[in-house]
Amino acid sequence: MSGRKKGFAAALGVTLAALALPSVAFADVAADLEAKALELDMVWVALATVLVFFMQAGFMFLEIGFSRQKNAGTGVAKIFINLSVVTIAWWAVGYGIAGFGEGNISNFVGTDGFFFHYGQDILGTAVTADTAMLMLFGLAFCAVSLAIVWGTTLERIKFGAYAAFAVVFGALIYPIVAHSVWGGGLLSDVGGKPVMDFAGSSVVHLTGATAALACLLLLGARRGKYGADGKPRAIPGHSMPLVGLGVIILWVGWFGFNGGSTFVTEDAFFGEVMLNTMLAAAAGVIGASILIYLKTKALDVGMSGNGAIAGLVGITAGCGFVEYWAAPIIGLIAGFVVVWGVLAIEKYLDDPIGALSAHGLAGIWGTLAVGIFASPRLILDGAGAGIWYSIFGDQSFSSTIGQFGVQTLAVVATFVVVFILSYVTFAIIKAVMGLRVPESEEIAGLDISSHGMYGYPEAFIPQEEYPVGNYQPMMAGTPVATPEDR
Amino acid sequence: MSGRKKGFAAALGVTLAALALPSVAFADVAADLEAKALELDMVWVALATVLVFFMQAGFMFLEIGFSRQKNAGTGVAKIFINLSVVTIAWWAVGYGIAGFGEGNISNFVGTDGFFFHYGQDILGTAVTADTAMLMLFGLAFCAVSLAIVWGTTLERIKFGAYAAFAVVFGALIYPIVAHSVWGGGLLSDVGGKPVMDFAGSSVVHLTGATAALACLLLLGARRGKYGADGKPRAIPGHSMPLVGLGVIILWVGWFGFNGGSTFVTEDAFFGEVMLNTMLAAAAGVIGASILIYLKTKALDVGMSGNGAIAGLVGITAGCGFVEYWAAPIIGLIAGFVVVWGVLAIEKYLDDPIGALSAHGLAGIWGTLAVGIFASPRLILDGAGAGIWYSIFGDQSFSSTIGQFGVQTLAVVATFVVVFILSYVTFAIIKAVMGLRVPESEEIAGLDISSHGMYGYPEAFIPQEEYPVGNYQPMMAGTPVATPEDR
Amino acid sequence: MSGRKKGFAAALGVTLAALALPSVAFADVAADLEAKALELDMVWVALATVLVFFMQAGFMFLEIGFSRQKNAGTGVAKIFINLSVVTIAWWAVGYGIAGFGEGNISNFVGTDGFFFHYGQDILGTAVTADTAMLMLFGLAFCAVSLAIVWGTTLERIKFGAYAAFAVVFGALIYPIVAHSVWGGGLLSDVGGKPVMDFAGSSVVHLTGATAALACLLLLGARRGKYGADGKPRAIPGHSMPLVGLGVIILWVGWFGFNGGSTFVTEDAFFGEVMLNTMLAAAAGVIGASILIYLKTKALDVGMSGNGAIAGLVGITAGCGFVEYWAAPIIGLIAGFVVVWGVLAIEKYLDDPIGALSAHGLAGIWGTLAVGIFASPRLILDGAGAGIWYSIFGDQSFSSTIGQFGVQTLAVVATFVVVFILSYVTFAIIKAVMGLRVPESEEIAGLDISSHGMYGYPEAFIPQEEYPVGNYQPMMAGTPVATPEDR
Amino acid sequence: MKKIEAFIRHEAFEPIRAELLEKGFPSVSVLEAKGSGRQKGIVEQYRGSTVQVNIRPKLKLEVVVADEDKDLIVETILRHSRTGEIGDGKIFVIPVEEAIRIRTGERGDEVTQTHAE
Amino acid sequence: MKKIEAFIRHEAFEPIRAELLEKGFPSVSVLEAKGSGRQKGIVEQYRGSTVQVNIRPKLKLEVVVADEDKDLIVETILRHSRTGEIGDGKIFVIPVEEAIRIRTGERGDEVTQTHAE
Amino acid sequence: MKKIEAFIRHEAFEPIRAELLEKGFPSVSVLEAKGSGRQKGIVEQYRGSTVQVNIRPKLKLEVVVADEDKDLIVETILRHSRTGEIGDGKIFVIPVEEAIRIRTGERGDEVTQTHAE
Ligand SMILES: Nc1ncnc2c1ncn2[C@@H]1O[C@H](COP(=O)(O)OP(=O)(O)O)[C@@H](O)[C@H]1O
Ligand SMILES: Nc1ncnc2c1ncn2[C@@H]1O[C@H](COP(=O)(O)OP(=O)(O)O)[C@@H](O)[C@H]1O
Ligand SMILES: Nc1ncnc2c1ncn2[C@@H]1O[C@H](COP(=O)(O)OP(=O)(O)O)[C@@H](O)[C@H]1O
Repeated sequence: MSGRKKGFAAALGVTLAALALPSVAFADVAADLEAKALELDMVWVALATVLVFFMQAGFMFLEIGFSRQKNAGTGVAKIFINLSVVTIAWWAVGYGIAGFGEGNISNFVGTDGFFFHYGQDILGTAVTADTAMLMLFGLAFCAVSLAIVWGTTLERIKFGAYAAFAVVFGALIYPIVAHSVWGGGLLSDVGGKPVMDFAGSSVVHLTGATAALACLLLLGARRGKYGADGKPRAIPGHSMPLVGLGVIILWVGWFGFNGGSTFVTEDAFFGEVMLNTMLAAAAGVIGASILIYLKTKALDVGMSGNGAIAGLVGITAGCGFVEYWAAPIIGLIAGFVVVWGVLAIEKYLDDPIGALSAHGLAGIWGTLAVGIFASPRLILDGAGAGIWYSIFGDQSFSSTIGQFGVQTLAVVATFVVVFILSYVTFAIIKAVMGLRVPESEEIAGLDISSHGMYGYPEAFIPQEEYPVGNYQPMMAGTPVATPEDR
Repeated sequence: MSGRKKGFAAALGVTLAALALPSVAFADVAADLEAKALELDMVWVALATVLVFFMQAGFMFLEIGFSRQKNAGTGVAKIFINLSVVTIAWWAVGYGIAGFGEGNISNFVGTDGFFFHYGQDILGTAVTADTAMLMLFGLAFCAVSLAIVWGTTLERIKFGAYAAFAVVFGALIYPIVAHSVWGGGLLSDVGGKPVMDFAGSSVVHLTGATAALACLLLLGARRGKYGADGKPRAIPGHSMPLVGLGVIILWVGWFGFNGGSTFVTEDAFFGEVMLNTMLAAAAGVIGASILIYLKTKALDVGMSGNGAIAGLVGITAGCGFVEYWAAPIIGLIAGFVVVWGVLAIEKYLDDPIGALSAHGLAGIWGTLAVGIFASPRLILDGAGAGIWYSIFGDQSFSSTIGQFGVQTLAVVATFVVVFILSYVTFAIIKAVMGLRVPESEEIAGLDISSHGMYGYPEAFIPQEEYPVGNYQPMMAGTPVATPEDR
Repeated sequence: MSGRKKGFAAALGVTLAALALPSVAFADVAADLEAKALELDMVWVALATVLVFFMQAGFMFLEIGFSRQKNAGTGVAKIFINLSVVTIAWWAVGYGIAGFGEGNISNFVGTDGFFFHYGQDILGTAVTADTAMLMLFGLAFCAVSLAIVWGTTLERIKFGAYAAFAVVFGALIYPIVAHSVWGGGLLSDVGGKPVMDFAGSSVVHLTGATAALACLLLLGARRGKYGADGKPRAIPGHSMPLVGLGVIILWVGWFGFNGGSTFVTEDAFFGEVMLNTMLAAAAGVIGASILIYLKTKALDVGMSGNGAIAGLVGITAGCGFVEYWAAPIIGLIAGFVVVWGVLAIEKYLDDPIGALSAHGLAGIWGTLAVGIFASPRLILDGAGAGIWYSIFGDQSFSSTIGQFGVQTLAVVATFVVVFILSYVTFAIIKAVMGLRVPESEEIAGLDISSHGMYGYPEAFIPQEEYPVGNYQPMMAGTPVATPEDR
Repeated sequence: MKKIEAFIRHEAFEPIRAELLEKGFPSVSVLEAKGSGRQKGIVEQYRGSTVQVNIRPKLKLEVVVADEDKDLIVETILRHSRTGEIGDGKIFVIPVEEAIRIRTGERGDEVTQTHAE
Repeated sequence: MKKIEAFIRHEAFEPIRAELLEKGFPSVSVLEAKGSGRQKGIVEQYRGSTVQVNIRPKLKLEVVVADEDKDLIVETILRHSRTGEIGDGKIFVIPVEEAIRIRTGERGDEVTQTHAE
Repeated sequence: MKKIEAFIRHEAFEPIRAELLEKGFPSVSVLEAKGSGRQKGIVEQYRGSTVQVNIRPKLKLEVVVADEDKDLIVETILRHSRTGEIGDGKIFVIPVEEAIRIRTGERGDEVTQTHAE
């Protein structure tokens, strides 16, 4: 609440006064309209940014819900610290490395824009308020990608690892990938064809899941996950309602994640993106639910939720490139992929929330699906449409298969680069400070061992030990009228 | 994150270049402004859509909070499946039946727009991105209406019924009602007067509650709800905090539900709508809280929340038609209605969350209240103002009472049509696959019986049976310094 | 969903028709643009309003999470009633007292605008829809300030006190403070210099915390908080996940709280505000986490969350006045302040969620920090920049130190006025109806004693007493294949 | 005096309590227990894996009465807790040497249940 | 040896535990129980309907001691758990035939409480 | 008949249950308990203050068997629950006068565990 409103009113006053001078005034109106159009875009991006930041709560509750009670509090602290560290890392270094500006084209990484500040010259353009808005939107994406990393690591990782990796991830790993696709880097022009990843099936989700895999390989499974026979045993998370909260927040947040990736409101194109997003999410739920039911005769709640996420991850690359009919197909297959992936991976790797499948495999599927379904109407300049349009339309196979190849390359390149960087980083963390808590702390739970107190104290501390007994509603309620004592 | 930004920048560049040619340029600027105005409307609708989809989380937690622990997980899966199925049903069929386009006027149902796709010709207009945005907004409303249906059915319904009914509801039942009022159907012109239901007290809420009643009549009460003496006994839901979460999410989402129903930002009229919404919700809480306190000497938490919802449902029809002073009156009475309704209905019907009262009775009240309080300043073309303005203003009684009649007709017609269609649908479901789980599954809880696992596993599975014992914080915390062992 | 869309389409039609008459049309386009610009502002404010109302859920869960299970339900009812009462109070009286209109300048309180209604003449300007939007935004702020008040009072206050104080706070206390800084009142011009409090570190947060202190002094500590030795004992709240939910909702809501305080979208300035907000929140988490870890060797989850809130409160005054580099500094120090404050205050006063520190001390720090860091580029007309710019820049010390004095005065004046008004109000409440529940009710918990039922019934009511036993999954799951019975 | 300890199903408790109250034995205690016996455990599903639960929730009822009332109590418990399905539980009788009412400090047979005072 | 079983109010536990520790009896166990007796149940409100709760939460304290220590334990429990209001609970004494310390395998009176080793 | 009551660590339960089942003693009960003994409590942190927890979670195992099986049960429990660290717990043996299988009403030694029927 400031005095800035005056400035605005004054500006409008000037506009009106200028009406006396048509030609001058006309240029003013056109310029004003341009200014307002930019503001409208930024309002849209601001809305999207808020939604994407809210997704942090989605990851928080997905992870907490899938953990046991003794590890519920650490998930809260993790999100706080992680989001905070990555914010500072992005502001100081990461945004510069990601280098979204025009001038960065063809570079391996961005070279300017560190310690982001107002008026800063980034390759010839001065930072203004709308630059800040876009930079914040980029941070929200980076934070989502980072949040995905920890899905495989629940219930046994050392807390310090969160902060340490967040620095490297926010300053380097994610920015390198983002630059390569969205910042005019190597993947934005592969022999003339750009990788098409509208909102980041590969850039954000596969990146996060790949780092998650690297960490898991160094960390190992939770105690008790595999029986003496080597078979996986279920370690049920403690709260499906919290899982539900997480999934719905992610789902809703994804409207910002995908819709906001239009950056502009031009032609209300975000409407198409959002409808595609919804259709794929719905189909993802349906696909995953059907498959898990067929496999186990039980409609697993968490798998249903994973299906929603897989559908969303799957459509993330294509949400701005495919027609509506393709979205449910992409989502349905993503729903199958996540169930199949969880069941297959579970045999060897302990991924408590299914991040490898929901973000990794579905991210790969989504990136490739663009090469299958991208509509000629919507593709980027220079890109080829999806293979489908060679089969059922008039696109040349050389163009569509070429694009499919580019999409495949994006997947492979992202996986290899992120895996190497992440593995090295986690290996260093492991060597320097250790990656896994001692067995006694794993048994006791991370809450009490890392944070000094349980996330649900009353589930663990006997009521008798509370400063005030909690259990004696002596005067509460109306006494029952029982037969007179004898 | 796409290359579309370039397109936008280019478009603006053209605009500026055109300044040299005033008259051409002028037409361009006017057209650009019109385009931007539409985009602004769509940004507003997009915000509202996101808020209305978020309401699914509101229903999720309202229902889960009012259920027992053993039925907490199924509420999560229910929302996932339900929202997903209705999405596909709406996209394929429902939107077409709802037929909001001009060309559908006077039809019983819409006849075009099935399998919604870009460029599709819907009665002469081609589908563009903004059509998609509005179609998605319509879906969000349909999903809200469907979510209301299940309020009466908790803790005993077969899971399959959710999916089966969602198909019929999303493809037919809701679209028929929506078409009749908002699509230019029969209720949009009753002898020259349109039904006034701004955001759906009747179309959305009464519809949902009526289907809920139909289902309840076929389903029966929960085991143990009525004692041997036929008197209702309380079956307390397991978590008031989750109820609170649900209510607040619904409350906040309602700003999108009502505010977004303006569709356009013209004159910032949504500001009036939102303020009315807030005033009524507040008064609803106050009304319900006072009445339940007077009746039971206890300020029931859930009833307070029901009051908020009733206030919101009550103002939903009138939010764009009444003055601010009327909103708290409508809300207060809605708050009374919901408490009175719950207490009265409870005697005969087992409605665990009070959906019949909060959405049904309050929806009826809200629709009628428009006939009492609609301001001459705000009414639709051809409609009569509220009766109030005949008593204290200059409106003719014939006009206001006529309008009240139309509002009453809307209530009756909606109830009858929806009840018949829903009852038949549920009766078929019951005949084909059964509507209610066996008694043993009801006792065990739907989570374990329908989903294979509890929603809160640690509340049911003994800690000793976990792969790793959860209970031994042996090394955690500092040992107490006790007197030396003797 | 109304017929208003027609109006809009018609308006645009007129615009286009007018193209034939360039000069007339030109004025039309300019006027239309101005109208659309206002609508865009109001869409922005509407988004911000929704976010700020959502913060009520943040306070709800922060408080519930920090309470014991037996007091979990009352936190829900509290938010409902409190928000409702303050809504009516603000509408009827508070908004008028706050008097944001121009005509109120230099008055002690606003004098017009009571029982807010459409067309109402407020000092010469008629109320329109956009006035309603801004009035609603103001209400959301008032409701936040009120929510802060109760942080110190958990687990022992009489429920009636919430409603009683809400009337006075919403009608008088908050409006007086808001008027003085934002309504052209005494603090908006102190010897020519305005207090700079962009979104309310002092106006909203210090005000709430000061009332919280007044209440606490009259209420006393929870039973068992202080041992026989006078030393504080921990009374752990029951759910860190709910605390996490609360903090994240507040964090996200704060983008609306600070960003919306621009009121206009001009130059997308909200982008700067939002980035500052994020940077400070992140630094707040880091500061608080480091300090609590150093002090106790445990990374307290709640303190981490308090750090986020302190960072946010700290930047609230300065978010529109400081450069990006200053935001993390302000946040970091706020993070230190909150930990230090909680540990220091805990020795004497029982503040279960740390409101005195997170909102009070951090609010003071934030208000003063403007006097240190305010950038010459961003300050209000007539204001002095921060002292920093006298040391490292070209600002005169007389100006910057003068401004620091004004900021200090704002803190002192706010504290004194609010403390006196609140203390008197609470003293009257105490005298008339009592402020604290009897000891037996405190032991039994407020849920059962004030609301007739536990917030978590199954944690207190034995399963055997439920109408239907909850514990017998007899047919659920597949029977284990055990060795044949002998 | 005897202590009758019975492991029963949850749903049997209320009828037992009600009948004992009516017959003049208002004083009983009950504890949550889990047990195994002839009744088998169950296998539950979670994300495609399984967890095997070998023990089932039961209630442990404890009633201390004078020697002569023992049979009446046992009979009452038997009547309400027998379903004929496995998992019905067991009753054990244990000797008690002393009983003291805390409120008054009284001792002996009479304090086990509430008698006229 | 005797096992002293006492049904007490929750708030009585800590003082009892503390005094027993001081007197050289650090070893006690406690279980959550619910019971009825002279103390009546309560009726609770929910959405206008009621639920009747007939049993109240209690703690069950169990202490095994040598025969000669029994009276001291009973006395300590009585002192801290008596409020004079109904619902104070009962103490029962039950014979124990054998006691074994798991850690060492030792048996007999001495293992019931921690003695010098 | 004897009732063997053992206060043990949670992790000891499953191996004990499994071995007893194998040896022909499928019938056991278990209750959540908390206790103190030589094992010390812990101090926990919360927002800079502390809370002292003096009792630790334990399981109370209860197995009723014929006199002659007692030693076998005790031995099995000892084998699986001894870690050698303090906090391992205790075993107590208590006389039982009568045992009744609710499902059938049978009485006597044979009902304590499931025998061929
Ligand atoms: N010998 C025993 N010792 C301790 N508890 C027992 C014993 N026998 C039965 N129980 C308890 O009784 C419950 C039911 O016993 P179960 O053997 O299933 O019944 P049934 O008599 O139908 O075979 C078990 O879960 C266990 O808690
Ligand atoms: N004979 C008994 N058998 C088992 N438990 C008992 C018996 N008598 C009392 N109790 C336990 O003691 C608790 C308190 O007993 P109550 O009769 O209310 O106390 P009072 O001695 O004041 O009448 C009961 O809730 C119950 O748990
Ligand atoms: N005399 C006793 N009476 C009741 N419970 C006991 C007794 N002795 C031990 N316990 C139970 O056994 C648990 C472990 O005993 P503890 O003394 O720590 O083992 P240790 O044998 O290693 O000294 C205690 O927490 C308590 O629950």
